[in-house]
Amino acid sequence: MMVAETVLEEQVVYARPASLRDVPTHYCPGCTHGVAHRLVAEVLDELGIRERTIGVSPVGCAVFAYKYFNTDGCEAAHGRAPAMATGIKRVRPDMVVFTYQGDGDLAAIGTGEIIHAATRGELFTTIFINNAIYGMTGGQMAPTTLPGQYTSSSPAGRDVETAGFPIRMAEVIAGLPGAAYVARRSLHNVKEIMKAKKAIRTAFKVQLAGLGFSMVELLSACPTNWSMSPPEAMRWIEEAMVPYYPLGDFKVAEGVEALLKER
Amino acid sequence: MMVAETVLEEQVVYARPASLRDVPTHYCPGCTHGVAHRLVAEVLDELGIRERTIGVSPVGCAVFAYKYFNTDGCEAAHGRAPAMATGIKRVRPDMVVFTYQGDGDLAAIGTGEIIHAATRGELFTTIFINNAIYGMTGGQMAPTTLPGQYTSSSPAGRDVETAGFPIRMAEVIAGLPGAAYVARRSLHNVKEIMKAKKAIRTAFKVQLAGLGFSMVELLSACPTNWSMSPPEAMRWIEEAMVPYYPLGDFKVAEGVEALLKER
Amino acid sequence: MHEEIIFAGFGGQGVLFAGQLLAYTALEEGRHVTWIPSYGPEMRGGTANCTVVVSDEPIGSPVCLHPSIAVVFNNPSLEKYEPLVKPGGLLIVNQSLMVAAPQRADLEIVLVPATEIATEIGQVRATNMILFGALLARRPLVRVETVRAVLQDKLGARKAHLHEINMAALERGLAIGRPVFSE
Amino acid sequence: MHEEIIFAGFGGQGVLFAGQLLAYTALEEGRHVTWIPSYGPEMRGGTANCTVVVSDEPIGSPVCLHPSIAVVFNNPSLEKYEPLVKPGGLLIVNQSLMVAAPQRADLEIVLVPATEIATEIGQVRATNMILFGALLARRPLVRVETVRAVLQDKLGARKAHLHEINMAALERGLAIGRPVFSE
Amino acid sequence: MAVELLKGNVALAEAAIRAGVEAYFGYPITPQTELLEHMAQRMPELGRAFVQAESELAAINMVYGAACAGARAMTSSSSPGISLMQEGFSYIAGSEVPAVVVDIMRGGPGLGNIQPSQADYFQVTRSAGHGDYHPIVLAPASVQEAIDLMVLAFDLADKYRHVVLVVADGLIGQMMEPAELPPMRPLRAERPDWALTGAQGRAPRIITSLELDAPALEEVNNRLQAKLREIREHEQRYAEQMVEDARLVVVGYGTAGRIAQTAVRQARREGMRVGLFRPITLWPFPERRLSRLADRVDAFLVVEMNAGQMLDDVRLAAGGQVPVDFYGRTGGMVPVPEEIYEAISALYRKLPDSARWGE
Amino acid sequence: MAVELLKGNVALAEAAIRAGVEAYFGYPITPQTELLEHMAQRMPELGRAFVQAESELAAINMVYGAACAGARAMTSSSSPGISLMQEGFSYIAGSEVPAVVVDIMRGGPGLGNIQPSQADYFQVTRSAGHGDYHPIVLAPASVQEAIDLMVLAFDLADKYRHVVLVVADGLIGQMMEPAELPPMRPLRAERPDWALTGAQGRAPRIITSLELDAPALEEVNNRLQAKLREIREHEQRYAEQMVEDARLVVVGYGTAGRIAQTAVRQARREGMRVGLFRPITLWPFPERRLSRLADRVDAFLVVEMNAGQMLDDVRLAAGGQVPVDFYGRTGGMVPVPEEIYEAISALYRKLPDSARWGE
Amino acid sequence: MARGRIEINEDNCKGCTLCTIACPQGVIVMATDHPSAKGYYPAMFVDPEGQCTGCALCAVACPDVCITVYRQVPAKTRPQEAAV
Amino acid sequence: MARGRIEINEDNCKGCTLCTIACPQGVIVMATDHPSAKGYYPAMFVDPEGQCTGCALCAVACPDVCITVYRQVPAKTRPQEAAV
Ligand SMILES: Cc1ncc(C[n+]2csc(CCOP(=O)(O)OP(=O)(O)O)c2C)c(N)n1
Ligand SMILES: Cc1ncc(C[n+]2csc(CCOP(=O)(O)OP(=O)(O)O)c2C)c(N)n1
Ligand code: SF4
Ligand code: SF4
Ligand code: SF4
Ligand code: SF4
Repeated sequence: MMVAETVLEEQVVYARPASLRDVPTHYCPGCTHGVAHRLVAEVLDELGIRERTIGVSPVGCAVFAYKYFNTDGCEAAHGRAPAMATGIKRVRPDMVVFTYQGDGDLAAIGTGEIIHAATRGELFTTIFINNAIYGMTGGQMAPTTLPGQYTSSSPAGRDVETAGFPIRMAEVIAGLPGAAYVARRSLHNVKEIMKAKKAIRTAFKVQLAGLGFSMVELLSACPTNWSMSPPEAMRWIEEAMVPYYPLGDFKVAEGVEALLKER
Repeated sequence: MMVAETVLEEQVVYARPASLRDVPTHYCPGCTHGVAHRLVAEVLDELGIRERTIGVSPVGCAVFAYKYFNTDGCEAAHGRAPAMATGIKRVRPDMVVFTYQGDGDLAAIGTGEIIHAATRGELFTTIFINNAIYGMTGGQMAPTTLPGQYTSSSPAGRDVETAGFPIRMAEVIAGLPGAAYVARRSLHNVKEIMKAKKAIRTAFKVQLAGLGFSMVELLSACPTNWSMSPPEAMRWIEEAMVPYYPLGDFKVAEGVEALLKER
Repeated sequence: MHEEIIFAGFGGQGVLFAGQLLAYTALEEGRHVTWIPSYGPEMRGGTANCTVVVSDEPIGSPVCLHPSIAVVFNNPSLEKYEPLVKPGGLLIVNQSLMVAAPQRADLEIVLVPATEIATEIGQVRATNMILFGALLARRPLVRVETVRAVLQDKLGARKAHLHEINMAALERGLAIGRPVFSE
Repeated sequence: MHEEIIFAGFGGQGVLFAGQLLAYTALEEGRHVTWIPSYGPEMRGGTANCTVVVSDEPIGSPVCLHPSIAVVFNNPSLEKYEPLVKPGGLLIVNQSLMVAAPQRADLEIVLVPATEIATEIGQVRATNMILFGALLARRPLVRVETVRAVLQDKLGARKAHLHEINMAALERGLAIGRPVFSE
Repeated sequence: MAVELLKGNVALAEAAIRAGVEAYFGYPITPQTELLEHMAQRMPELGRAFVQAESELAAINMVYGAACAGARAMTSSSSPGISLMQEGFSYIAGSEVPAVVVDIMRGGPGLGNIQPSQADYFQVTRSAGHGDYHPIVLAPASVQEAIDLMVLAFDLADKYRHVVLVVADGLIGQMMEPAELPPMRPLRAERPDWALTGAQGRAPRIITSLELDAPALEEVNNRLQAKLREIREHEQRYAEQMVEDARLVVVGYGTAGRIAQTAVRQARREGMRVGLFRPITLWPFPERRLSRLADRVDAFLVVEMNAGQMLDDVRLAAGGQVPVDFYGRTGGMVPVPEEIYEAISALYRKLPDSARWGE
Repeated sequence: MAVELLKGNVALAEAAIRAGVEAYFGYPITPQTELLEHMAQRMPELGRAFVQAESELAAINMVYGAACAGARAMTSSSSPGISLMQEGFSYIAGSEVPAVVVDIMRGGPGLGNIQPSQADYFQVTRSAGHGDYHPIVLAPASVQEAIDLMVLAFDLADKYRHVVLVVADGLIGQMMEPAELPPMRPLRAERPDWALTGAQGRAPRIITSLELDAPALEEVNNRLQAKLREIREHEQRYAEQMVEDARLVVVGYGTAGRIAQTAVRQARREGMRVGLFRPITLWPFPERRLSRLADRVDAFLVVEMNAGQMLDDVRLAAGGQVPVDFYGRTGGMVPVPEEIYEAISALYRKLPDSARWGE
Repeated sequence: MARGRIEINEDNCKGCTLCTIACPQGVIVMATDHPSAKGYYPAMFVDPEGQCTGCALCAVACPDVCITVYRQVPAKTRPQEAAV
Repeated sequence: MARGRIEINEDNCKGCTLCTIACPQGVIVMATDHPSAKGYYPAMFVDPEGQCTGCALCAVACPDVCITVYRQVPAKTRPQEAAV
């Protein structure tokens, strides 16, 4: 024997979070819905709230989110997840409630519901997937589709003269008094994914602390409907989406600051 | 004959505008819906557009606006006036189209429609009557009802814990890229009424110039449902509403500046 | 007994309350009763009226085309309801706001200067009680004593001070309504 | 003639196009025809299939439980459709992605190493044409000449360069499909 | 509890409270607003949930959410608002969660007016929204019955995990009538075993109306249809008067049925053998009893405050055996007993000389 | 024009364009999305209005607006989206403006799935939304018929100033079939004389569905009912095959009717005297012809892709004269000819030995 | 200062009193005796001393457009529009 | 530097390639021969030289949670949580 030798042991440093069921998803290759799911699940695990969480799935590609999260869950009508979540949370304030919604769901048909849930300061959390397109129905223009972007319902590129400019929901919601925490993050690379997770954690903590409505908008890839490979899609988020949809915290209400500093 | 004597002649200096029909309205005593109507009518007269204007009435106390304006008009479903106006304007871009909506109509059930009409930059004008209450249905809480305000559906005063804080629509709409001109004015005294008229005129000019969506929010009295005399109601606007709903221009897009300077 | 009574006037004249008072009292006396307001979006400044049916039998229709009694608080209501009252029915008119006297010969008609009297006794809002009194004088649908008790109950502690003046108004109406004086 | 043909495989394998090509060609030859895809929210990475009915008569149902012909592009489709083909029907299998050989004795079965051949001729996307060729070899539903013309038309000027390689693939399929070689 | 003079809308609200409603979500609309207003007052007092929603769409989806969480939840509205809830009803029915909805119908179509009407019959009984189902629909004809049916509505909703509508019109909503409220029930202590309560120590529960696979969705539908058959079997309710020897039976529900009663009594006084059949459940329609009556009466007269909707159900129940005549008023017009009496006697005069089953 | 292989959804869109639609407003939903997408491409090319609305609610109200301005306007959707349009339909009907709506039905209730279904029958035929009216409802069974009925829809809408729905299902929407498009019509040059065009040199025009006064609203309803009677009189459409000597007539519309045709032919081959009756207008239901058939057939078999909705209409038309049997699939299941054939032969075996009117 | 005068349409007036507040000259008062046909006590122009300047502020304030305003202007001069 | 290793669930892998980009060591490559049962060409861990550090970046990037990461840590030491 010579110098002291460290005995090494193999340990799992990354595995599927308990809040995510061990089933394959129906998402397309490279679709970052999967990343968003995982981040939410990790946060539920870390906050130890899986067993008192109720998730509300949208109508959109994430329609089966309830099958993937290892929590109680239900399926809202298109755009109405915030209303459904309101109903749940009002009768079960002890539960943790979240909606998971796409941009057609939240920013088009469900505009009224999300705005009024935020205005009332409903104590649930919304994970908002902005992929600049209607994924599930096959790639039509969303309210978030970028100017000039080709989609199956803007075949000549989004014409801002007739279809208007894309809407920045995080900023709109941040302007409402009932919103306590509103952030935008992106899922296009590992660094941003980690930041996104932190924001999601903050959002759930805001709910747990009863501070008000919380929402994290996540820029997300839809390689299929963007007709891109997954790596191209990630680059497009970075180069085309982020400039229009700046990342950051748009509302940090009183009391949230302290949560942001934790960990 | 002594010094030169000016021969005086009596002339009408104020009379009902031609764009307002000569019929009594159904509004309550002191209700400033009447003032708002008159201002719109005066602007239509002054811009000479009465004969190419189509008005869209809301569901609310102003439901009969189409009977009062001396223009073509129609009646929208509750909250859907912006969608109806979109339909009209898209097929008749040569017409001047306006919606006239209350705060239940525009800021509650019709949130999605107004936000997306503004987002698309629809070329019509919205006159938004914020009277902090649902008038027609007998005085329930509106999204704009002030904190603590007593209404028939907030009998203990609006509780911001459960009902949230009132929404400031002018600010929300101003944040949308398609909105070219967004202002808030009040109708509580003669001076403010005159300013309101100027804003309404600007809004219609913005439409005529094709610059984008335009909206004027008007703080308006509902003496009946506020259980106040008309003069008390005017004071309440000044003392309670204006502090929460600041008056001013919230969006003056490129090209609108010049219109503001005219006359 | 089965009477269909319409109370009609301006909003703010206590029209609906007069009808409710009758309904509450009739219920107290064990009658079948329904009360129904006309309702419209124009609740203020517009017309207000209600129909009360008092009967010894379960009530089928709570509305009717031809009431057996009409109590009209103002001139538009007079114009509207005079033609509708059943032949042989009763018409109580607030004479103070009447423009032209009612014409029908097949009705029992009582003219009551109610607004004047109410102003005189210092409570213009008691117009309704005066007219109600006149009605009871002609058709003793309920007993005055029951009205007194019910009114006390409905006014509650907070408005107890209004009880006497209202009963006084009722008495004035009763006095005027009594056939000997007005026919 | 009345045939119900199912084309089935992964999304991206040209399954739907193969069916459309048959449909367009049959129409060109004056047949009655319907083409209908299975459609689902999972259009990518999921399964894709379509049913083509070619007939001398007006077509009632464009769908069927038991097709007379199935062209399966991958193993899951083989597993799904082998049991469904009508007795005496035809089953064309992409042998390259097959896991276990089909078992039914009452079917005419053609195994075509389509993906391999396609890779070999340098156009993996022409797998569908090879399988289509094998189908035509066994069931001359349409004439190859008409396919050639229709394909040219559908590819248009922009994709004209793909015409020859696709036709070459079709020929390979025809060759393999010819009974003498595979039975 | 004592008999009080109660307004229909208020009685409905208070009855719901006593039946144990935990959450009310609603949006103002005449002529049901007093219901919402009563809830606005009482629910917070009792520490229960009241939310004035931003729209009827939001309201029904809040109800849906609260119901998924196992709470007794309800909303109320009037015709145009009910139209906006159709998608929500369909989701609730497809998910099999209990929900209670009050519809105080008004004149239509479109904005129409706020006067009493029964023109929502089709939209509530046929399948409120898309998909194959019928809500349970209860139609009171008096304030007392409104109270009783409101309580029943919650029980049926829970029992069948289904949407139950209580439909009335502005007349019943606005009318005051003597009635007795039930005692206050304690709130349900336990959540039902299908409810979302957080997956503590158990497998997650899911509530959804989505089933992409057609055979699986057909299974769902088969289950739903079986449930509907069961409801049809067990829950047909009606009231009838003087039908035993009647040659002519007037069929009317809610307000129309109530007003018809006056006319029927009058006809009896005139010696006509007329009876009244008043469906209390509009779905399931009390077809069994009505078919039996069809075996022996000479005619039906359907009276509705619409252009003839329940008429179809009466014709279906009568099965072509007897003539079915119709008298209706629309646009918020409430028929008066006199005109129904006229319709009765006109039809009665046309009946064959001898009664169907002999005198 | 030549026969082309056309996808149902695309054919509907292009047919509408050729019929002169000036404005399309819609929201994506499977299985009708190709219709919207075709419009997104073509309408701007032609300088016509295309707006992807923020919701189905907005879409139908945009149609309402454009229609008020005198334009031929339309939207399209699928079942849940159609539920959301109910209030809008009611306003349009109440205001008497023309509008055309395509419903490519899918499996329900709730979110259900996107497979072919006919479960919207009730919600479209009975009164789409509150109030007393029926939209005109057209149901094509092939791509060619979809084209033809799309053109007819605009003409009927204009003629009657009424809502017209073209209803099909995902199968017809997604299927490609040979069909011929009509020539392009020029856009209407003049606005109709009731349209909102700015009150230039004339009194203002108003389009509204509001009528607070009940007698006046009843007048509106009477006018509407008279119009509906006229439509019922003149617009009943159907197709039939081999009914002349039929003892059993299968009744099915759209896809179900088309598939039934294969089964009926099979039954004929087996020597059964079976015919097919395919309603083309679902409202007005072709009751006149069906009642006449009821006089001489021994039974009807209704086939639907739902749990039995048109069934009511067939029973009403049959008037209790003949048994009406039902075969249905739900949840997006499309019946195959074999199973309909089974249902036919099972019922046929049960027919009385001799035909109703002798052999 | 130019002299003025107003006419009030008593049938349309709802007695809200806003014109009386808006009038700088205090020449509008509310009727107290007989209500109008609609039951309101209308505003009345009472200007025995001719104090009305025709400033039109009352008209601007009136929600029911009941007030027509007249002003004495030099003949042949086009009247200015009201400063509204 | 600690040595690591990953396992890829090939059945769930959809071949998106994002892990190959995320991996700083370049030890993940895409299969090119036989597709998976779902028709995808999955990622494979190919690390003959033991370069994997167990940094877990691949796992963070993977949208399909296919990757389990193992790291050699001193025995008896509690493993650190991944820096996620
Ligand atoms: C009422 C209604 N309208 C439309 C649809 C069809 N639909 C399903 S998903 C979807 C939009 C999906 O887009 P998004 O919300 O952006 O989510 P993504 O699929 O992109 O994740 C739509 C319009 C529906 N199911 N219900
Ligand atoms: C779909 C629908 N919901 C509700 C109503 C009832 N309703 C009529 S007016 C009104 C709100 C009026 O309030 P607001 O828009 O603030 O206008 P105001 O009357 O105060 O001028 C409501 C809820 C309706 N007619 N339609
Ligand atoms: S369509 Fe787009 S959003 Fe939907 S699963 Fe595929 S990549 Fe993801
Ligand atoms: S209720 Fe209010 S808003 Fe409506 S007319 Fe009266 S005062 Fe005006
Ligand atoms: S402001 Fe107009 S409505 Fe009010 S009191 Fe004066 S004149 Fe009458
Ligand atoms: S990131 Fe995941 S799904 Fe994508 S290739 Fe790697 S292991 Fe497969």
